[in-house]
Amino acid sequence: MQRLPAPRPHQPSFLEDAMNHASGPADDRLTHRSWFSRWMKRPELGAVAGLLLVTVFFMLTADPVMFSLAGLVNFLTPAAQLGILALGAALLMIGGEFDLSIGSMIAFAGLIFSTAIVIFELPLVLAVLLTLLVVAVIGCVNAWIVISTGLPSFIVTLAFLFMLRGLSLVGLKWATGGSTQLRGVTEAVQDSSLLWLFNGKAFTGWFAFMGEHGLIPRFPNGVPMITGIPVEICWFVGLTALATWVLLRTPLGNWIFASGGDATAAKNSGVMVRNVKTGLFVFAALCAGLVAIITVLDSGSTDARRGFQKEFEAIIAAVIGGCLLTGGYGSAVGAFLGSIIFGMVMIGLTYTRIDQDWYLVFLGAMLLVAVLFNNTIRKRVTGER
Amino acid sequence: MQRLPAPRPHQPSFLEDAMNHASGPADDRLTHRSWFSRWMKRPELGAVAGLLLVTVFFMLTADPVMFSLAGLVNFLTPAAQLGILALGAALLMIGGEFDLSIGSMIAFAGLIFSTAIVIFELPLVLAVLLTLLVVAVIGCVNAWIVISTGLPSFIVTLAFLFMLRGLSLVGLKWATGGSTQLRGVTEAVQDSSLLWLFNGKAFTGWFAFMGEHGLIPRFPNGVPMITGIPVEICWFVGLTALATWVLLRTPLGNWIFASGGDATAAKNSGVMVRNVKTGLFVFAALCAGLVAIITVLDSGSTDARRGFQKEFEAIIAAVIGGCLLTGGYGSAVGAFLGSIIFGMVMIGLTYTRIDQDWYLVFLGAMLLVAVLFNNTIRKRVTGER
Amino acid sequence: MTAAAQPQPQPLVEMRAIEKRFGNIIALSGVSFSIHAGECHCLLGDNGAGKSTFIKTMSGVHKPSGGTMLVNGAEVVLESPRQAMNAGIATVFQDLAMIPLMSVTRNFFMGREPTKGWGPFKRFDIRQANQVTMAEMQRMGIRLREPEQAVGTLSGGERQCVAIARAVYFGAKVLILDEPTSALGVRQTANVLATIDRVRKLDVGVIFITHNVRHAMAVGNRFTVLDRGRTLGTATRSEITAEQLQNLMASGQELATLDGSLGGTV
Amino acid sequence: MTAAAQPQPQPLVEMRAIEKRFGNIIALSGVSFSIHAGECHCLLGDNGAGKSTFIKTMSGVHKPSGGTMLVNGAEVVLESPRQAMNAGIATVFQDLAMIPLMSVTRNFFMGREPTKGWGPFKRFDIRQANQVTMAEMQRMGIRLREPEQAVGTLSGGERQCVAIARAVYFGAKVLILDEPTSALGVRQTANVLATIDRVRKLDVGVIFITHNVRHAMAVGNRFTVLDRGRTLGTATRSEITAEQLQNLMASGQELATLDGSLGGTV
Amino acid sequence: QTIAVVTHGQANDAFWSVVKNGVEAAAKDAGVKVSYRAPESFDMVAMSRLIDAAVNQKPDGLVVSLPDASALGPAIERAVKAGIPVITINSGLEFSKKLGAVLHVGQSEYDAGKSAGEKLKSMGGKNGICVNQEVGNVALDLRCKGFADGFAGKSKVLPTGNDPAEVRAKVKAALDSDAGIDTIMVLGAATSGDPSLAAAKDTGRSAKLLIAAFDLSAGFLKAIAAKEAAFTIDQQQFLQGYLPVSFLALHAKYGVMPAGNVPSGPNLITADKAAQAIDLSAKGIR
Ligand SMILES: Nc1ncnc2c1ncn2[C@@H]1O[C@H](COP(=O)(O)OP(=O)(O)OP(=O)(O)O)[C@@H](O)[C@H]1O
Ligand SMILES: Nc1ncnc2c1ncn2[C@@H]1O[C@H](COP(=O)(O)OP(=O)(O)OP(=O)(O)O)[C@@H](O)[C@H]1O
Ligand SMILES: [Mg+2]
Ligand SMILES: [Mg+2]
Repeated sequence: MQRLPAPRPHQPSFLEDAMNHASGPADDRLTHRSWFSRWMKRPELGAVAGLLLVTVFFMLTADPVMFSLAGLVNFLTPAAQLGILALGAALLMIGGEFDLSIGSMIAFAGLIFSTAIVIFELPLVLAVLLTLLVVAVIGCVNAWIVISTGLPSFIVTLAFLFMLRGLSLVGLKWATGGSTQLRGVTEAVQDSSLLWLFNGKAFTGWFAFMGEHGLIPRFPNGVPMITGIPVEICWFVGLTALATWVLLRTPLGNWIFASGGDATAAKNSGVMVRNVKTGLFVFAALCAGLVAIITVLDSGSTDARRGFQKEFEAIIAAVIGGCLLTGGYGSAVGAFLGSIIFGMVMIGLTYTRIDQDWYLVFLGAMLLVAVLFNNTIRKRVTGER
Repeated sequence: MQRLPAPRPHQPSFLEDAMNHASGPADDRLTHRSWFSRWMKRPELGAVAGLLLVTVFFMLTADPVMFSLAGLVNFLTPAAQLGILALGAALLMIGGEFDLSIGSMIAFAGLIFSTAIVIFELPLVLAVLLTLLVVAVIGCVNAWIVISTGLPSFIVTLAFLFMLRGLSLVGLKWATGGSTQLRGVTEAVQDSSLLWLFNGKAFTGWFAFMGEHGLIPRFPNGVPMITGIPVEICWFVGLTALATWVLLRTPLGNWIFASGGDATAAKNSGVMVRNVKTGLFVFAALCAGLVAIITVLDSGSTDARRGFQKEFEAIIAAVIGGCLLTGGYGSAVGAFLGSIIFGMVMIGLTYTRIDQDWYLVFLGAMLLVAVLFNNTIRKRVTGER
Repeated sequence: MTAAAQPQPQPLVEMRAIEKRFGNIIALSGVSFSIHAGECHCLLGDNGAGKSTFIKTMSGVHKPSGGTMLVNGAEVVLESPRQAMNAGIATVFQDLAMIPLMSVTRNFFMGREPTKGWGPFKRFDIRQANQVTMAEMQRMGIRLREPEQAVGTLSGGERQCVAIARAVYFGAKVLILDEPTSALGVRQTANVLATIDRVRKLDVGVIFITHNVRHAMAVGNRFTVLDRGRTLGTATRSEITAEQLQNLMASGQELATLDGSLGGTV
Repeated sequence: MTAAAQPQPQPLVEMRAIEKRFGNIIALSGVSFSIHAGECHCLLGDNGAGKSTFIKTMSGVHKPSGGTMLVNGAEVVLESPRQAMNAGIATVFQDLAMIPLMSVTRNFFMGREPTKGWGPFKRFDIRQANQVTMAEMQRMGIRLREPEQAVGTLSGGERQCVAIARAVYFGAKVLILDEPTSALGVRQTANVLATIDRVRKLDVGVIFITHNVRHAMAVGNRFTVLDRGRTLGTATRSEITAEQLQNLMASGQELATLDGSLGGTV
Repeated sequence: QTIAVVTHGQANDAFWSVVKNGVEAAAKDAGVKVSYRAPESFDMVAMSRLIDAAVNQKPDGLVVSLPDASALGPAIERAVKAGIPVITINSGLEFSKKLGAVLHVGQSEYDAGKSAGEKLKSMGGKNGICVNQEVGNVALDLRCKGFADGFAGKSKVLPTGNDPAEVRAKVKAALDSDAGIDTIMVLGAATSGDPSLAAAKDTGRSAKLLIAAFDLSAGFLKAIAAKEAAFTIDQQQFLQGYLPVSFLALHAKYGVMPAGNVPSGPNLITADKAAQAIDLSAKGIR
């Protein structure tokens, strides 16, 4: 057994030593850390490994057209619609709450939007504003109930899941006189000036140019396979950038993390948890409203099943992207990547020879493998345990 | 400002006082507390208020036949099937994990059970054992992945949700040669000796006796309206009692609460968190297996959609009954009451004159009101804030 | 001990007959207390006496079940800790109020982030925040490895230092410290006591909760002892000795037999 | 101080050159340590020195990245805290390892519930557990209102007492206490120190982590000082004075200027 | 050659699995490759993306179901523009031509519902319920609407789920609370047919109740044979899978194509025809 004599003031050798260390420029209590492992520590970048794996899988098994420009746009479009929702869900989850009603809210917002346009013949801008206003109010109500009663948001928003879905049905029947499908939106809005914001494709000029110069693949009869980038992809990318910026670079972001990490501690430190959470509920609702507007304009119709189970898929995408269900941890980029993984797996099967009966088995296995893979890689790289 | 002189040893008046208090029999730091408020603090009894409210609502609005013996049995049967699942889900939630795969597991277990009986012509007992064995293994796999990777159980069991659902479809098509429904179970098992455990009604003798003595309402043609208590209700009650006993009166129960409350703290205190969680996953899976067996025997068939979204309903029932999504808090009786509330609301509307289009609106509103009501009552009674 | 500030007529904060019940549990049954500018008022008492509950009513965490609170002579009802902060009351809670998953810097500035830029481009100035955090922690005697380390991975004492440094850094009229030195090392404790002394000289009122009589005697001007939810009384430094204080803190009950070897004060 | 036990040739537990890294953070870089029956070995050091990390490797919470552990001379690798318990090592962690939502009794007996009945009817004997809990807490100087109160609603010191009482109650060959007195009142502290003394006399080896030199000197037989993940050395009680120890604990860096008024020891 | 099939029905739906079986049988018989795709819930937005994905692979023919012409229109038009022959199946007869499809194989859900309603009315039904296991699924809603219009008497929709216990309890509740109900229209024989029959028995009124269903299931067919149920509406969805694939295969090989739409139903199955369908139904062909 090691037993040193008690050190005395005139034996300061190791004390000196310690102090020298303490004042040295690099901390001796850190091993070297590569920028790579530093990066992999970020919640969002865990999902990168999963995305790579899924991409490689489809590269090997799917029709190569999947990764042509047209194929990319094809699977990125649903991924973007899901992704916009997932962003709202992810921010809310980071803030420590759930919103299960966003799926039904798509149907409800779709109802409001289409009736505004088709039945009340409002101009597009007014219809959009009205829709967003309505969903924002619903978001506020959700938030208010959750915050003022202290009930789990799971159960409160679940009630709204049912109620909004039911109201969409009732409303649709009322608006159409008995059907559950309302059509005719496309015709009603076709010459609105702001339509390009929510419908169609962006950068069409550019794509036309590329098409002319043979940079875009064509169908056998010569028609170019894509004519532009669907506007939802632009929204998706823009909102991801915005959410990332807010989370990482603004005080509000700090408050969101704090509210989700420990609401009591955050409140005791002076964070206005109520306002933050209300804002997040409204943001999630607005995302749902935006998706509703985009899909209604895209399909020209709405029905009572729109957005069915989308809340679930949005949460899945956020979790794949590294958000914790318990709150306080996650990222917008993670939700972005998670949505792409999910969208790719969902549409990718079409490009393979796998039988549709195996779709769900395949979806589940892909999810599991992707998540396990990114988890393993991250641990390997960061040395975490 | 009050300023007392510093107390000295010869001025022990208030010290004495304090000590006298300390040795008094009743603690002066407690106000009087009625047994009622004491009871209302129990997580399960919160749901009682919700149940009462829902009952009163239907008493007032629904056809009185709803609360006849036959009506009770009618809505308690689906409630019991849901409830058995909810018990598994509730225990698992108290232990800090989710199992989203239990709904799909019903379909998968149904497939195993029916093929065992119809295709392989195994006797009932063997088929039951085989089914339970298979689901238990799946539960173990779930648990093993969750525990050894540290991934959230939400995402792992979600993968199994998809995979098991997909496998059920593939398996059914294989077993039937192309159909999604496998029939003929009833015919194959009709003279098994243990059938009464999983099918039909219990206490038939007793009900026959009551029927003879006119204690049971009859149909116009003289047949008594019910002939026994469906066996799933007996299982439901029995399992609730068992789960309650385990949770509140055994060391295992303590470990379950501890594992869910804070897995690290529990582990550091010597609780075998791994084993507890594995056991809970297996229990939840076994509950799903039991429900599968009961429903297959009840309907005589299984199909690829069995148990669709039941995992969700089970979690809802558990949460209505006071389980926390974050783990460590909840009760079996709560899940019991939650299932009954859910079952009652689900079936009850049919007994009222309310337009069925409003079904979902009503379901959501009832859930919300029930939960809000029990929350308010509990706070009022216990003085909590 | 320098400058045992003479209490001025108008206390910064005054609490009158504060009561607090949790359900059927009575935590405070009428506690009165005041704090003046430039003094360090020690709040002492046995475990479970109600000290933390009391300062939590003062910092807006709990709403008292009874009693009134006066800030600068005006009656106020605090609705949230943020209101208390705006009224100039900064608190280091016993449980520290930190988010384990967040980095040291983000915890340090939680709720009061420094920004740069303007309008919609106003953003959290992380670089400056990191520098301030490292510097302030160094002042407390803690050399952080990196300001991005999650608070959950800090040692108990390091974490406590973050909480104290945070409260002190933002300045306040009243600084409440609930057992700030409990997990601290020798050097860090000395730093905290020195800090108390320093801010007191800047006319801040400090409320200092501790179980260590020596720490209390080192910096306290007045001493209030709580026992089982009630005050046993308030004394100034000149009126009381360490032994008397120790006796009061133990509610006069017998101390275990090791007493002698501990030299009277624990 | 009675019976400063002579170390026997075979230590109960010996740790050799323990290293521990968390990702790229080095928490321990080669710490050796031993504990004998009947002694109280104090583990001292600055905040963040690695004391808690070290005792966590000893109690099976962390697996060391390097080094070996010997129990009664045989090399062991602990896979879980439960294994450490079975090997006779009981620990009071700095974060107490309690479940806030559970009652005091349930926390007290967590993992080691007393049962009555037999076979499938064996059940948790709650009545007896409640009695034991109330009695043991009373012994620590805490009078609980009721054993069903949730631990999360206890005061900091009350909670700490539950953790200590629990570790002591179940008996062990080695008792590890990580800053057990940090949140305790005067009376409770005296009780804990007396308890350490008592169990030591029962041939239990006690590892006592503290920042209070006076507490360490009051009960310690040997003192090991950690600094930045390394040992500065081990000394017996007779080899060292309180001042020297204090200097070592502060890693020899300068103390703030209040020193004088604190009478040398904090 | 490859032929792509995109429908709106889930793979595990009893009805659509028969369609898929038809598709596969035709592919085997005609010696072509097929890919069958469907979204996992009634989701028009996802379905139009699946059509896009199929079209991207430049198949020799495309078969789509058409429950929402405005949502799927652009995707189908894109296929037509790319020169891919399109056949629509199941619902959407009225929009098929407009979108440029060569022909339609199927039955209008509304018409089928209407003829069922008329038949039940002629059998003496006055007060009916329409058991809908997936409210909001436009195809099912149309069946109910058609039923209501054809039935002309008192009728209401009873929303249920897929769970047999729930369907049974709800149907029983509906029967118990309204003694006047004499007709039950079940939208899916496989999911809610048997539970509805069981519920009718539970109430002790089965003799007086008219029970009819859409689609086939072995259990329900047995009940028809035993006269416990009135009839079921068969739209012979096997044909909706088989015919378009063979048409398109022939078209790709020889350039031939029938000139008009093929109505695959409605086909009323009553007691006399039930027995023969039972075995085929259990195998997923009818
Ligand atoms: N939320 C609560 N619910 C119920 N009882 C509570 C709650 N908070 C505190 N108490 C009780 O109030 C009493 C006072 O607690 P408090 O935390 O104020 O003590 P304290 O003086 O700070 O003790 P310590 O020195 O140990 O920190 C304790 O007995 C505790 O059990
Ligand atoms: N899980 C972890 N991940 C990363 N770093 C850690 C982790 N646990 C501890 N550390 C680091 O290891 C160092 C030692 O921590 P430890 O808790 O052992 O200190 P301590 O000596 O107990 O300090 P205190 O007296 O303040 O409790 C600290 O600097 C801490 O930041
Ligand atoms: Mg306290
Ligand atoms: Mg420590």
